[in-house]
Amino acid sequence: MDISNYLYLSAILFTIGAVGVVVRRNAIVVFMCVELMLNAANLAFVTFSRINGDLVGQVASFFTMVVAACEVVVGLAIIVTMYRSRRSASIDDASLLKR
Amino acid sequence: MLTAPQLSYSLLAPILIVLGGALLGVLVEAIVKKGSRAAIQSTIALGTIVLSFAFLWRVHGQTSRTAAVGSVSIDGAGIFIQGTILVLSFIAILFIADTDNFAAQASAIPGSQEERLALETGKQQTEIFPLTLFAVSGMLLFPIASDLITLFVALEVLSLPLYLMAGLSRRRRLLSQEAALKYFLLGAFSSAFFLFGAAFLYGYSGSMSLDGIASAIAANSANDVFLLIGIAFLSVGLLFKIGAVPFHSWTPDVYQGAPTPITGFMAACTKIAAMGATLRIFYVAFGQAEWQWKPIILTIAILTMIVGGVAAISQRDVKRMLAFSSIAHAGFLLAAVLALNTDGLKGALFYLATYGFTTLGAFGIITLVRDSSGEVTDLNRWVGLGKKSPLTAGVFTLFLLSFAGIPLTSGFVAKFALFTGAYESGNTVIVVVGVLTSAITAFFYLRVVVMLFFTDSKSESVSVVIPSIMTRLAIAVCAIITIVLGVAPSLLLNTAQTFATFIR
Amino acid sequence: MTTSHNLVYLIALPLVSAAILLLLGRIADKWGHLLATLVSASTFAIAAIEFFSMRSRSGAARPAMQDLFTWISVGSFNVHASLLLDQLSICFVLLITGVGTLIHIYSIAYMSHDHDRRRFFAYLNLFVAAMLLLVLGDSYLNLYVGWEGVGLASYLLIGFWNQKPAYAVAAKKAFVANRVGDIGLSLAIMISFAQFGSVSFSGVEAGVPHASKAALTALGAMLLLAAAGKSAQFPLQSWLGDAMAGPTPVSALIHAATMVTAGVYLITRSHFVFDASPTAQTMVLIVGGITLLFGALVGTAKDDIKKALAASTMSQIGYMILATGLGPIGYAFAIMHLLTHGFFKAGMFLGAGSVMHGMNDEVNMRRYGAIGKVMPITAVTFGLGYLAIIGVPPFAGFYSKDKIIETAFNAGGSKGIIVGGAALLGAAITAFYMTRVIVLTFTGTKRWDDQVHPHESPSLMWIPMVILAVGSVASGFLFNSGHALVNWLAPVVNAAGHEEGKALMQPMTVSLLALGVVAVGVSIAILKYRTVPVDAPAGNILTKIVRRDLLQDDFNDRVLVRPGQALTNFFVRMDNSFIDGIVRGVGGIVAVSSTNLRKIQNGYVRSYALIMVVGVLALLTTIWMVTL
Amino acid sequence: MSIVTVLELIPLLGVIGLFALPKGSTKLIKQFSIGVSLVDLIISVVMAVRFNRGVSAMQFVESRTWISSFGIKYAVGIDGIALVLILMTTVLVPIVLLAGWNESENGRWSPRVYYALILILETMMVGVFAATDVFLFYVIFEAMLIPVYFLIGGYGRGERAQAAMKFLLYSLLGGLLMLAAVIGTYVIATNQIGSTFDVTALSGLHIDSATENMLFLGFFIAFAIKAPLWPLHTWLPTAAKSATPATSVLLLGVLDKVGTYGMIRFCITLFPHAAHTFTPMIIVLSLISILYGAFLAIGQRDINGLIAFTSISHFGFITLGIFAMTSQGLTGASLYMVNHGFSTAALFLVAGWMASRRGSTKIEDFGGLQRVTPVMAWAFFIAGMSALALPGLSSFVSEFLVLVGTFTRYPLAAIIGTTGIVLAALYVLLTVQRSLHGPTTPGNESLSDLNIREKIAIAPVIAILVIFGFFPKPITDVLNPASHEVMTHAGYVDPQPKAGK
Repeated sequence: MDISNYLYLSAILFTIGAVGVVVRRNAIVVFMCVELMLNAANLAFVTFSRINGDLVGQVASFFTMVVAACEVVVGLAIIVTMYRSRRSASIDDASLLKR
Repeated sequence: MLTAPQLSYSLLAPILIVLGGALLGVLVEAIVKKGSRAAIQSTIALGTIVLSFAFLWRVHGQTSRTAAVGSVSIDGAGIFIQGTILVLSFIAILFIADTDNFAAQASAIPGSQEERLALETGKQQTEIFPLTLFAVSGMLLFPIASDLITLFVALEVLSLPLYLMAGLSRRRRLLSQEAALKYFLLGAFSSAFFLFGAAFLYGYSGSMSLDGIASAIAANSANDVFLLIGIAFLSVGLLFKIGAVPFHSWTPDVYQGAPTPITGFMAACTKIAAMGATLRIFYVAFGQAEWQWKPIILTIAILTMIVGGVAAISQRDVKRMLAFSSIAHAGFLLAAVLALNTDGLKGALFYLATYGFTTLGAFGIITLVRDSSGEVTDLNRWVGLGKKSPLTAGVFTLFLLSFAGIPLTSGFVAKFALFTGAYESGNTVIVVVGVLTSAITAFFYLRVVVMLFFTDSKSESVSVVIPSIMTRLAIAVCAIITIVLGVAPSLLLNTAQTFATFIR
Repeated sequence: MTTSHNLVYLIALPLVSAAILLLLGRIADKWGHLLATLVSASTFAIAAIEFFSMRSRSGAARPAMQDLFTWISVGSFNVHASLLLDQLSICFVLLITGVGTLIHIYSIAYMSHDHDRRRFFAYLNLFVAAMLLLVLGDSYLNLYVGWEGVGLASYLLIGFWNQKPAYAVAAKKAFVANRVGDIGLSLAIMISFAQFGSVSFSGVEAGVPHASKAALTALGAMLLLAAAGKSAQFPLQSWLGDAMAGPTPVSALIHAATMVTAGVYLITRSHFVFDASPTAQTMVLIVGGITLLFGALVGTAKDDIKKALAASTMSQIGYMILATGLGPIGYAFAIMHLLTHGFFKAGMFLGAGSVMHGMNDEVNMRRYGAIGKVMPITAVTFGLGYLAIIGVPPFAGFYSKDKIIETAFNAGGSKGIIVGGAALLGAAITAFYMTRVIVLTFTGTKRWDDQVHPHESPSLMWIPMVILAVGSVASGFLFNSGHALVNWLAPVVNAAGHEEGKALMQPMTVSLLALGVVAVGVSIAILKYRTVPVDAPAGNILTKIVRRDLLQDDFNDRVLVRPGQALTNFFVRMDNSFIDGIVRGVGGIVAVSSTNLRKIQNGYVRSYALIMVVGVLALLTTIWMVTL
Repeated sequence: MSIVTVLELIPLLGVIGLFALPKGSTKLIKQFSIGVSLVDLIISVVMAVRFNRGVSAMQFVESRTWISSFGIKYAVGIDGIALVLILMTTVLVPIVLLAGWNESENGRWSPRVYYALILILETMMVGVFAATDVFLFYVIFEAMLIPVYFLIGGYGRGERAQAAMKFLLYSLLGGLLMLAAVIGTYVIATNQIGSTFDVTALSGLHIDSATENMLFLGFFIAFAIKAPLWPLHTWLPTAAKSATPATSVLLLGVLDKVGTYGMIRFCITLFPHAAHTFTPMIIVLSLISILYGAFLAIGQRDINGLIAFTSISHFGFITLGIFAMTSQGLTGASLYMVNHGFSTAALFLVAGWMASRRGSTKIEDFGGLQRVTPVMAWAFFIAGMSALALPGLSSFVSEFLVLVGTFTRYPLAAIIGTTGIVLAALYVLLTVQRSLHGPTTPGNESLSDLNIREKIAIAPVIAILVIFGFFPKPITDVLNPASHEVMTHAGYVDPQPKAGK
């Protein structure tokens, strides 16, 4: 199988993630879409690692996972606080700051 | 036999010290009683910064070296930016030390019994200090990181604490939390772009290091499309952080919602760190591919200046106005990216430093203007402040004039230095657009001056609180530096010139 | 050329006196008029000394110079403040100081009831100083200073009673009309400098032979424009009638004897330009001819005694200008007429002032009548002036005016016949309207109200009138005896080589012809004004037009004033709505864009993310396009 | 230290002294400020006496490194043009302080601030004329706006905030365009001769013509806004209507001269070829300004607006003289700057007194003042005569020199410009007629005439107008070498008389 297909897959995943961020309302889902985008990047890293024939890309994906984990911690903290004060996880409700 | 990699700890010491200080802060938060935490935490934070700066000072002569197996480059520009960030963080912590601005217990639901109790007993949580230090450590790493992974990690290290800090305001907590959420979601979104871009650059060059990317571009060996996608996506992450149009939308909301000392910290330090990293990436890695990206950056720079300047005019909230102003300034700073020469870099370094002081000072002043329910950021209620508190209004005016680039303030010299670099490289267009948008920005700064001084105040009164000694000191330092660097810019400009180098 | 050290005092004395009177204010009220009169008299004394001293010299030594200081020196533009007293200027200096002094004396009495008499005398002194500077300056630029100075003095004096709005307007009108003429003088000086590198009379004269015809014609035309402004010549004549708003001594001195003749002086002084440019000379003739008829016609319909005299002045100056257009010999006759006119017209104005003084400032001649009986001295002096102006021998006007008519006829060809005819026709009309003035004022039946008690004026007033009357009687004869004046002026105006040539008419023929038309004019007037209605009859359309000064003000109003006002209003509106409007418009666009940008910032994270995505797409598209 | 620097420092020291004075001593503050400005005046007179007239080079030069990395220096020095403008400044400041004795008391802030602002302004006004470093000039050029901004906005009347804003924005816009040009010039210099802002060094650059034109325009537009040239003038009337008389005098009398001064010192000296290229356009704009300003002045109802528009007309003459590029034109224009400074000062001060007595600035509200307040009326009249350039007053000499200088090169322009003298007569005399003549307007019967302080303030101005009308030589002798230098550098010689002798 042509290795570039992995790249296409990565791009598709990234796009799905990006579209999800734009269309979904639930903060958790939006956040998951972001994670999807990160993983799309990971896939790209690994693919390129394969193409380039070294391990750097794979190492990078480990870093990404760690960082993504940290992001989850911070992100969930924020979302939960938000949910507790508003009883809603819809990001559209958080639109007091405008204009 | 395997040998441990040469990390050059002495060169990394400033970052490590700040990280250490942050960890110490976490410990303090865990062990020390609530009542006495604030004092200890602020002392630790300030001490850490001083210590870090001292170590930075020790290595400032040893430029043009890499550390951590080439993951970071210790060069003139990097050290200059690190130093600037440290000094500005010090001042920012002075503002943050006025813990009255922060939620006593961030986990408590706004308006709940729990919150009231925490406030009444004065049991203030002080996680803000270690968070600040974590962010600072990320900021110190970001501009000297010279491979894509380090860049990404540094970006996250500086961002994650900031997301939290944005949500810690004591008053108007819903807005603050909303700001945190927006900042977080959009920040994570942009990080994803950054990472995706990084992946493609890696794919293009087969290397993670900026140097490697530059070599690949010079050799022009591989698939061009990967490079372009890489540049574009990586730029999105960077441009998001510096607040360039069209990746700026978060700026006004977050600036407005975040606790004001944090807004100041963000506006000054984050912008410097992000700009430093941007400059490094574009100068070191993408320098050879300028024909591909210059038109885009030029367009973005012009858009940023215009949108920032124009949108600021109709703002009614002073923090939002300064947010748009910071967007406009991001546009000016992009001129240095376009310049791609030493003078442009020098200009940018000087600009970042002076802009940082002015910004911190301005947000510092905002923390002082209050009514019974806290800070007042509605510009209409600032009307006539010059009559009530001439000194406060006068100093604020000074900062505004510096933003506007009026001669004899640091902002003017900065703008001059920056545009000179851009002009030298033949980017006349950005200089002309830059000076024209300066006129637009001047309009809204002056509008505030008119409100402060030339309009009679209405009944709803705001008052200026007597600032704590630390806040007073911080504002005074900012004001003095704004004037001194306007009158005698050589003090810093010569340093900037000496340090205006990137190594590959 | 002789060097003199006294010329400066001619100007400095009255100037200092004026300054003292103005600066000291009310303190000087008691003695101000005496100081002013004394100063004026001493200038006359100096002038007399200078005159006799000049007569004692001969040939080229006659003119006297005094170089005071370098006034302006920039690049090659060098102008010295220096004074030149030659045969031409001494005539004027004597006239100005002489008549000036008489009028000072007259004014002491005439203005004795005025609260601001001191200020009046200050202005008079200021005028004398400026007028002397005008005729003594050795360059066009020095002349210009005096030229504007007399304009200023005239403005101040016309508007002396400026609490009356109409008088204030008249003063302004005079100044502005003069300014139009000043454009001419300014440009003439500029042309001189550009052409000859000099603005002094001698410098320009030296350069004339090398200059192009076009340049000389332009220079001449500009000088003529200047002269027309100052001397109330067509088409800038309209201010003179209104200028009668000033106190009567002012009308006598400034608007009859001296200032208004400055144009004649200017042209005579610049004879070398006109001699070298026949086109310019012809223009002078045309202007002079039109004005002499214009003034005379206007004079026939005026009921206001001063305005009638003003119209007459305009007409008489028309004669002088006409004469200057007739070439070398004409200059001398122009000056002769100017001098005799100075006597008789000043005398008549003073007479008119005397009548007004006795008639509670009534100026309408239809309300006079039979004043000769109650004011005999005034009537006699006025009458002598009358005889002089209509040209009855052997009175002064006969000599001067006949010479002009004669020279005009002898100008040659159709030109001679036209200008000669105009001059002759003018003489007839002059005789008509002056007779009308005499008849209406001094003879016939009394038409004034009973509460008015006309009386002869005090001696301070009638003595100057008598002296001027003597001048009206004798001056013409004196000037003409042995061609005294012509020979005196010959070195200045280069008239020496002028040949009598083949004359169209002999002097005797001209005199008889002139006397004939004068007789006709006088007779018509006497017949027509046997009875005088107190209110003017409606009259036919021609009468109405003449009464409206041949529509001069209507013309100016339609052609200049109203379009000017419309233009001003247009500009004011344009400045507000268009130019500033563009500025505001740009501001408005920015403001609207700003509001729209604010709306984009709608608070929804998702739309922010969308903006980012759109941005990324735009970025990719651009990159893609750039790489293509 | 150069005497010029001393001249700049004295008012600054005065400001420090001002804040050391005890509180509540308004009178002392006023006396002290006038004292400081008088000291400055005396020093400037000393400087004038020591000035060597025969020399066209800069004198009293001083040069210190300021911002080394850009080769920026604190460099000052004066030639004849700068000297007379500095003298005008130092003479006018004490006069306006004395004349506007009470102006500081109705402001938003204390009198102390007012006097501090004016003294700071004096420092800058001296500095801006003395600067021989383009960057230094630019810095002061822009920084000057701030004190004026606060003077208009804080102590003015009517719509003062808006007027101050309009003034500042206009000026900033021009200034920023100039900044771009300054940077451009600097970059070219860096490539050719190294980093420098020295005006003499910069004047030797070789710039390709397209760039030179752009740089010229950058400078020129800034100056054309400052010394308002049609159509960039609309800020001036607004500012003049709102500013206090003293501020107006300094604004129109001195600050706006920086524009015309800059045209000579920078536009023509640095970019002679571009100046040549744009001369026709500039001459047309000047002529429009002359006539347009005069027409607008005629149509004004507000006395300050009137003075502002007359100034626009006069600035047209100055620009015309400068770009005629003849000795007479240049010297005349420089002299015009000085004379306009004094005659505008007289007009604004007297108009200010009239307005403060009457409580209105509408011309129609005056009327018949000649009878009520003769001295004030006379002062206004003489100032008006100066505005219409009556011979015998100093403004005549300059106006005539400008016209004659223009005529030798551009006759048509001079002819059109000359028609302006009729319009000048109209706008002055109409105003005189409406405000001084006629019956006394009800409400004006009991207005008081000038008091002794006001007489002392206005007397020197009028004396200067008269004295230099008859003896302009001291000034022209100082200006001539400088004008000659400018012309020579720009490659012009005076046209020769057409009809040789």
